[in-house]
Amino acid sequence: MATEASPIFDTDELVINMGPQHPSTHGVLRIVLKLDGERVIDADVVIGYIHRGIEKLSENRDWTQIILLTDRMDYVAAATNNLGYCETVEKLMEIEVPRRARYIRTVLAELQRIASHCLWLGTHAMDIGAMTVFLYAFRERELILDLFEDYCGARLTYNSMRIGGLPLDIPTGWDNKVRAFCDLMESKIPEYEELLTNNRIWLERTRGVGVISGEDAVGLGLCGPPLRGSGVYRDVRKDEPYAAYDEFEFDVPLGTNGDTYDRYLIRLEEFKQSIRIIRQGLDGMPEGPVMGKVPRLIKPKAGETYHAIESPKGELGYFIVSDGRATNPYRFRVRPPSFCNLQGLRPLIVGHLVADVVTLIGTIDVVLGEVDR
Amino acid sequence: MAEALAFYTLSVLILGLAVAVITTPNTVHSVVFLVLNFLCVAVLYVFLQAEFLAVIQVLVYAGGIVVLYLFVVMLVNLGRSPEEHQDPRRLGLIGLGLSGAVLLELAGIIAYSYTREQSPPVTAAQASPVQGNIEELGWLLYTDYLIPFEVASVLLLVAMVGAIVLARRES
Amino acid sequence: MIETIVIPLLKIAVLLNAVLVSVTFMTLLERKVIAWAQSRLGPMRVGPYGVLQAIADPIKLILKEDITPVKADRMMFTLAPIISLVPALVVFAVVPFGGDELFYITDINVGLLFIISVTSIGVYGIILAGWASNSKYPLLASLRASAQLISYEIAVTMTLVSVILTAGTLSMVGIVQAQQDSGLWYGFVQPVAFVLVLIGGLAETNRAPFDMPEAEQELTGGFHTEYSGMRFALFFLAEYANMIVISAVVTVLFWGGWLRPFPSIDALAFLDLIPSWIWFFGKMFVFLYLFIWIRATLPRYRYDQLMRLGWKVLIPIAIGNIVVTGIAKVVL
Amino acid sequence: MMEITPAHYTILSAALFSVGLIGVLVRRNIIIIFMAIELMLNAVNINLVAYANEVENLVGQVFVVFVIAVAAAEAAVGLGIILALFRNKETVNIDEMNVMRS
Repeated sequence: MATEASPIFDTDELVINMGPQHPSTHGVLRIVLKLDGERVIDADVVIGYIHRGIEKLSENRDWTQIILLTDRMDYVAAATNNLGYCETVEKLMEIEVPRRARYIRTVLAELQRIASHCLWLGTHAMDIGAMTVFLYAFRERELILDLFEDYCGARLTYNSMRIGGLPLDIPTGWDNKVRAFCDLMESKIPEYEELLTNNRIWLERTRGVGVISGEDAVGLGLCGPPLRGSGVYRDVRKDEPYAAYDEFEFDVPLGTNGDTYDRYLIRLEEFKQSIRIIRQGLDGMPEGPVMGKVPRLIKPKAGETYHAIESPKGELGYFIVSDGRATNPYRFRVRPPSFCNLQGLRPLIVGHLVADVVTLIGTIDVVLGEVDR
Repeated sequence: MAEALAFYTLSVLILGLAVAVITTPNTVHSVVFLVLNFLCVAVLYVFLQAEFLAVIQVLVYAGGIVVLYLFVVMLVNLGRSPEEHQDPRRLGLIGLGLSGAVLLELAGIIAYSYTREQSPPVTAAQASPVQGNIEELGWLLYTDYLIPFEVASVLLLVAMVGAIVLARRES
Repeated sequence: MIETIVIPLLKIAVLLNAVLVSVTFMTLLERKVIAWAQSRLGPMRVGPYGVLQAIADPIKLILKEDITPVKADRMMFTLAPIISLVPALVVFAVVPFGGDELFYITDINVGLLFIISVTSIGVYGIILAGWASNSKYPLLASLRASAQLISYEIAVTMTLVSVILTAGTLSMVGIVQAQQDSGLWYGFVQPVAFVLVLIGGLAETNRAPFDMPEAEQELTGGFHTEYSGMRFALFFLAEYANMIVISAVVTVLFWGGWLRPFPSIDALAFLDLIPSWIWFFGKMFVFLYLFIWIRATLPRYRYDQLMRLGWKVLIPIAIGNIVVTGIAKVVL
Repeated sequence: MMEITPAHYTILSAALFSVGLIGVLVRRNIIIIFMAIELMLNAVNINLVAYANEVENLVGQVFVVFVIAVAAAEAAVGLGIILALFRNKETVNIDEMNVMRS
C-alpha cells in the first residue's frame, strides 16, 4: 500500500521553525525551514538570541578586564579566545613575550583545541543518533577540564592569560599529567573511529552530504575545518605563525570531497596533530619567566591592528583601535570563525532533507556565544 | 443466547459506526469510525467461522486501505468544508429517499423469500482433501479459482502502477 | 464455566500485569545497559543500584500534569495513545510462553497472521497522535512513522511467508512443534529470514537505528512531542510492549520458542530439567538485550535511506527467500 | 429472536448497504463518498460470508477475498485520482468536479 504513499509525501509546502529552542541547534540558533515534504527548499538562518554586546562592553573596560569578556565568546574554547586577544594587544604595544610563556600558551591552545573538538564530535555524533560517542568524547573532555583546573583553577572560563605573558607558571608535575593525558587520548581516538569511521550508517549519513567546493568555500568566507575539508590549504598556525607554532612540526590535514565525512576525518586528524604539538611543546619547554616587561598601566599608543589566530573553529581575528589616550580600546571588533562559517549554512542545507539539517549544523561546528557575541 | 447477544451488540456497533462515518463533519473522525467499523465486521467474520477472512479484513482493510484514506485526508488539507458549496442541481433529499427505497426493497425481498418454503442448499459441502479454514480456502484459490486469483494479482499490479502515475508530480 | 471463563480471565490478568511490570523494568534495563556501554552508572538513587527507579518513573508520569494543547483535537488526542497501546497488548494472547497450555491464553489456527494484522492497527495511534496534536513537528514525524511502519510491515510479512512455508502452519504453537519435529530451530533453516525479521522488527518498533519518528535531534521528540503525563506514558508502554512482542515472535519463529537447544538430540535431555518457560524468557531476553545494545552503538538512518533499505533491499530479498524456500520445499 | 439465522445477517447487510448508499448520495466530500462505498462492499461481504457458513461451502469466502483485492485496487487508484484532482482544483467537493460537464 505504501508504494502510493511515498510519492504523495511531497505535496505540501510546510514552513517550520527550527529553534531557538530545539535540541540540536547547539544553543539558540533559529532556522526557518521551508519544506517540500522532507526536503528543504529554502532556509532562513536567524541569529542574535544570545547577543550580549561583548564588543561594545569591551570599549568601556580597561585592557585587562577585556580578557574575561573574551572567555565568554566561544565558551567551549576560552583559552584560544584569551590567546588571540592578548596577542593582538601585545602586537599593538610591541611587547616581547618570553619564550616559555609562548610555549605554555601553545600547549594550552592545543589542549583547548582537543577539548573543543571533543565537544564537537560528541554533539555531532549525537545529532546523527550515535549517543555513545557523545559520552566517550565528554569523558576525555572532562580530563582536559581537570588539567585546566590544575593550571588556573577554572574549568570553563579560564581567564588564563595576561597581556605580555601568563599570570602563572605551570604547577609542578603538570607537564607529566598532560603527557599522561596525551597517551590516554591517543588510545581513545581509535575507540571513536571504531564506532564511526567505517560504520555503514555513519558513512551513508555523512558522505556526500553538505558538499561544498573549495571555490565556494573561499567565496563564502569559510575558515577552519570546513574550509580545509574542501581542500583549501589555509591554517593561520602555518601561514602567519603566532605563539610558538613556528618552532613546532605538524601537518595540516586537507579533505578532498568537501563533504561532512571529510570534515569529520579532518577534525579527528587534528586530534592527533594537537597531541603531537603538545608533546613537542612539553619536551622543548624552555626555562625562564612567564611574564614579559609590561608597563603598569596598559595604554597602547594610538593606532590600530588586526591579528588572527587559528581557533578550533577557524580563523579568530581581533581588530582593535586605540586612540592612545584612554585606558580602553577605541574600537574593538572580533572576527569570529563561527559567524563566518554560519554563512555557509544556508547554501549547505538547501536541497537536503530535514535530517541532514542537524548534521550540517553539527558539521560546521558553531558556538552561538561566539556568533552573537 | 451468547451468540445472539454478540450478534446484536455487533450489529448495533456496525450500524452505529457506519452512520457515524457518513454523518461526522470531521473527515479524520470519519476515517477512525471506519476503522472501528471494519474491526467489528472482522469480529463478525470470526463468528461465521471465517478466521482467515477476519484476519485479512484487519490486515488489508483496517491496516492497509484505511491508512491510505487517512494519508489522503491529512494531505488534502482543506481550507473550507466541502459541504459549504452546494450545487443547486443537487437534490439531497431525493438521495435520502432513494436510499430508503432501496432499504425497503431489500427488506421486502428478504421478507418475501422467507414466506416461501426454504429451498435446500444449492451445493453440498465440497469434498476437499485438506482440513481447516485456511487450508481449504487456499486449496480452492489454487485449484478451481486459480485464474481469477491470478487476474486479481494482475489487477493489483495495474492499480499500483496506476496509483503511482496518478499521485506523482510532474517534475 | 470455570474452564471457559475464569481460567482464561485469570491468565489474561496475570499476563497483562506481567507485561506491564516487565515494561517498567525494561526501561530500567535499557538505562542501565546503555549506561554501562557509555561507562557511566545509570540510575543509582532510588533503591539499591537504582532498582526502584522502575517504579519511581511510572509514579512520576502518573502524577505529572496531563496537558492537552488548546488547538488539539481532544477526542483523537486522547484516543491515539490508547490505539497504539491496545494492539501491543492484544497480540500477547497468542504468544506461547511455554509448552503447556497453561502458558498461553489461546492457540488459534491463524496465530501468526493475527499478530501481523493486530500490530498493523498500532500505526493509527502514531498517525492520529501526530494529526491531533495540531503541530508541525509531530505531523511530520507521524507521516514518517506511518510510511516506515507500512513499508517494513510488508517486508516482514513477506519474510514470514517463507517461515510459514517451512512450518506448514500459522499457529504459533504449531510452529514450535514443527521445529521440535524437524529437530532444528528455524534460525538455522531460515537464517536470511531471521535477519530480515530482526531488522524489520527494529524498524516496526521505531527503535534505533530506525528511530526517525521520534528522532529527538531532528523532530524535537517526534509524534509525541505534545504529549505529557500518563498519555505520554501510554506511548512509552506501547513501544516497549512492542519490543517484547518482537522478541517473543522472533524467539517462537526462529529459536524454538520454549524448546531446549537441539531438541532432537536425546543426550541433551537433561536440559529439559529447566522448565520450558525459562528457556523462552532466556531467549527473549537475549533479543531484548540486543535491541538495547544496537541502540547504544549505531547512529540513525536517514528517512530516505530507510525507505530505500526497506523497498529496494529487504523486500526483494524476502521475495527471493520465498522462491528459494518454495523450490527447496518441492525438491526435498 | 434468540437464534441467529442467515436472515439476520442479510438484514444487517441490507441496513449497512443502505447507510453506505445514503453516504454516497447525500455527502459531497469525495473521500467520505469513497468510504461509504467501502461500507457497501463490506455489507456485501457480510452476506457472502454468512451464506458460505450456512451452506458450508467456502466459495463465498473465496469471493470475499477477491472483493477485498478489488477494494484495495480501487482505493489506491481512487485516492490517486482524488489527490490529482485536489492538486488541480484545490477541492474535494464532487459538486465542483464538473470538468467533463459541457
